[in-house]
Amino acid sequence: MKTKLPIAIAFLSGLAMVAVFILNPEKVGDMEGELLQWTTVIGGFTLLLGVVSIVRVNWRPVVRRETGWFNNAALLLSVAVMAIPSVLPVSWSPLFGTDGGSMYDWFFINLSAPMMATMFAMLAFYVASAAFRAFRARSAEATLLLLTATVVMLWRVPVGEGLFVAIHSKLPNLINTYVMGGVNVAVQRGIIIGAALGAAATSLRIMLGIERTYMGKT
Amino acid sequence: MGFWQRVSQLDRRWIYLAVALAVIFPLLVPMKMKLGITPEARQLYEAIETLPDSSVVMLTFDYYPSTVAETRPMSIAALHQMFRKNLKVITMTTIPLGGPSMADRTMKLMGDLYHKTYGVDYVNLGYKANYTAVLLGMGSSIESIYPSDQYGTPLANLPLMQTVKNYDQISFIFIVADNGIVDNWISIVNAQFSTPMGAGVTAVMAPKFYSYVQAKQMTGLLGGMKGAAEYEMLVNKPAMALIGMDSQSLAHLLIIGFVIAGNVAYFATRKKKESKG
Amino acid sequence: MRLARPVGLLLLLVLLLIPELLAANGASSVETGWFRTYRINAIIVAAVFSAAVLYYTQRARRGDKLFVRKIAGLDEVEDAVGRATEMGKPVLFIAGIDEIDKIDTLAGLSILGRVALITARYETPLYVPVRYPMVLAAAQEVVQQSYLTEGRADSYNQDMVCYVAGEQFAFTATVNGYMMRERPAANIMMGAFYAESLLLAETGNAAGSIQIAGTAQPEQLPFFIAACDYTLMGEELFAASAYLSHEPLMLGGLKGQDFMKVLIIAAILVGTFMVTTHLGGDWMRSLFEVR
Amino acid sequence: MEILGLWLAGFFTLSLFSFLYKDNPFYGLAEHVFAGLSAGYEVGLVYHSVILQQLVDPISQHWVNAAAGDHPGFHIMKIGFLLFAGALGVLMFARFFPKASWISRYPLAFVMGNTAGIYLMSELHGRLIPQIAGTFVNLLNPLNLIIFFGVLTTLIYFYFSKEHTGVLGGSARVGIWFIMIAFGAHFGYTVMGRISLLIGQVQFILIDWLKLVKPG
Repeated sequence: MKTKLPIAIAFLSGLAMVAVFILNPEKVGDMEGELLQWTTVIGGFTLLLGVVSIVRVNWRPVVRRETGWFNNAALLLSVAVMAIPSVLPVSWSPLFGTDGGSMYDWFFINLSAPMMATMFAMLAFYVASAAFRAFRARSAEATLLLLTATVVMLWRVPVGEGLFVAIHSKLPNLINTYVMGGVNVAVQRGIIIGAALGAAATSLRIMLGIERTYMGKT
Repeated sequence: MGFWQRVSQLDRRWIYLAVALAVIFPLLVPMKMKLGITPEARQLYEAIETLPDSSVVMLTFDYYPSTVAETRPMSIAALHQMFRKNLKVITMTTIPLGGPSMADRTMKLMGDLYHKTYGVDYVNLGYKANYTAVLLGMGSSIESIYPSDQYGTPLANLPLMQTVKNYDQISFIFIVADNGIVDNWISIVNAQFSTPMGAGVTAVMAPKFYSYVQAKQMTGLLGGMKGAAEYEMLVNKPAMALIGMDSQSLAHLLIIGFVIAGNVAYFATRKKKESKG
Repeated sequence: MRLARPVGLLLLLVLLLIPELLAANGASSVETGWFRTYRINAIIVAAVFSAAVLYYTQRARRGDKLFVRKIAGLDEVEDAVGRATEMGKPVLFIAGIDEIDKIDTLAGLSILGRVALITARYETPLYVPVRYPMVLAAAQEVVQQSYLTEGRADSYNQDMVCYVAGEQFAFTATVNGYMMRERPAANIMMGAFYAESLLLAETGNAAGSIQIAGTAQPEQLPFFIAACDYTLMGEELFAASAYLSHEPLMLGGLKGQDFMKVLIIAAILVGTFMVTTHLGGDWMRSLFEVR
Repeated sequence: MEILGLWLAGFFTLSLFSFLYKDNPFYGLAEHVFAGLSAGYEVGLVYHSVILQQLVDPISQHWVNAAAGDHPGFHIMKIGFLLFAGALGVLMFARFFPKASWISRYPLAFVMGNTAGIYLMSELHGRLIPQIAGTFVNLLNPLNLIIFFGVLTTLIYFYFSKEHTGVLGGSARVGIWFIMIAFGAHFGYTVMGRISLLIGQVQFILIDWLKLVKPG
């Protein structure tokens, strides 16, 4: 019951998706959409687990007044101001729900969105420090990495492009064609082919119950 | 500790500071570096420039708030051109959160600037879920997908929408996007309804889409902030992207400088170690 | 040759299916039968692949020794946890930032199972922040089972695995804060990563942690390579769980993959030859058309 | 309200940036607020797009249709499916009770099996086969030559069954060279976009928020 049945369920639900792939939707209907909807619905219910987890982890420091409890309180408050109005019906107040003009929308536009953009923007700093540290000509491989990165970085700004054009008028074009469209495409393709095989093998292991760390057998 | 050793182990915060300065400085003191215009950008500009007066064009806001630095200047530059040429603009978004308010703010700003009337000169359709159905459905009837606009006004009450039923009445689609939706515009709308289109995309996405331009599925392409800056130059309205390009160049050169310094330091310190045996 | 029989059988199967394939190529796009015959090429590939995996798994079960080369990075996982134990610092594990319906996440979770076995054995603190509730449930199950297996059920605490935030960068902000405050001895990042890869890896590097990352997202690999001590690329991520388990049975999949790779290389050689010489190149391409 | 929003946005932007110097209380606060808002955001999103749109609305729609006598059998069956999916979802709540938490393995196994089934076919069909076909190229063109050798040597690099020595080792080494060139190119290419995003945030601080610089 505890181990065998889940493995059987995994196998059958996997097999169902394989069957859906092969069977003609004209005959069997949209089984794929149906099964995917089930997954979505299960995921929807599971959100409660997430909310309970985040509340429990942050509630304890607040009650016990641990160092930094203020932050945990701010987190709980943030969950509340975003979540509670969003599930109340719009008919009660235009501040409820998730449409334009709701509290949900306001907090998203004024707080979440700029914070997302800021985290994203911090990548500029990290790209610089990672390049400084990692791009050293320690070996043939590292040298190739550093040379191509530098050339491509130069090519992407007007000054560098001008420089390349001065060397040879077709140079920027050659970089785009042979490096981006040649080597880059080839390697991506090689990695994708390998990864597709690996993903399929992992799928097979899960369906066959060889890989079942998640149901009580390692 | 020698100089090169110190450079080699430079605290990353100095690098952060240098990057910050490289970005901020040109904003305060513009350097106005020269910028070439790529054929792809010019193609896009010409495609819209040669449209007859009062043609209807569509402009999409398919981007999230986190990439506005690259994408919003494209929307603004495009609107300068469209409104100045007296084209009618229909806009929409496939992004649920952030997309509608981005479209709303930008359209109001530009509409007011050119004294355009909502409903007559431009319409904002807003967002509808399930983009495949949206892109496909507008081919037969826009009204079936968007019974009302972003503000809840039925399309029947908007004068502009009386003449526009589906893609047949739209002369050009200008996509501004930061995600793979461009593929769908091409594979669904261009392939099935052969509406001409061009796109402005983020720098990371750009190389992938050059092939569409080569295959003539797309008329023109803008890539990243550089593409946006080129378009600002084409419409002769220098703004955010063009200002940003100085910072862009300086930051790139700075990073390259750091990589070179790091390598010089690496070899200098390595030689010292070797000679010490 | 042990290979002869199954390979022969498979070839026969493929030969039998070729007429079907040719017929499907000419067929109109509207299918009337029960099967999508136009997908016959994918079905053949899947059948050959599954047969190869099953064959090698069977051989492993019979006790044949299957050789797999060393995968740099995976041998370091145990050392990294050992270092964490010595330093009395936690191990941070991130199973990617995608939902459970992404196969990379499942690969990450099975690696988590192996890592949790080691942390349970050494009683090293483990912290697993997750971005989706469904991954939370699965990761808790995985970690708990590993602790049970090692007989350390009492050291397991449900909050080792916790839900952090649903948004990509909110998740990153929280994990980055954790990295700088707790300074984990080892960061193990295995699964699907996107733009946050470098934010996580650079912060971990600044915090002085040993970092082992693995992802099948080719666009993020350059950043992990630049900022981590060891990086598993693409396929290696999927091989990791099998490799770490030291269980011969698990290696069947890996061997099956390699068998396919040989076939793929052969197909590419033949296809390229046919295209270059204009000897039926279009026909060859049409065999690989997908719908 | 708009001014308040602008100042909050500005404050949290600077707080997050301050992490670059070192971890500090401002970052701690921003980090927690960000996480909380994002969890709350998820609640609103899931409630509307999953619970209402995928479960409650379809059930009531099918109910109306069934009541109207339009193929009632079909609609009742659909309702049954949806209720079953909902029941599977409810089983996840068994995790709240340690003794019964193993029950949640059923829905988990369903989802994982489903994922595995989808990927087994879609990876081979959607990614593997087209990528192989894409490599059938005419070698008389230098670009194709690069693609051909790049793909082959990268594949050889990932071959696990033999030690990388001899011809295999040589090819694998060429493979890793190809990989490094591609990664370097991709890294260099991405820098531009990342810097643009930073420029965008700096413009937000200097132009939109503090109004220190006039645009144009």
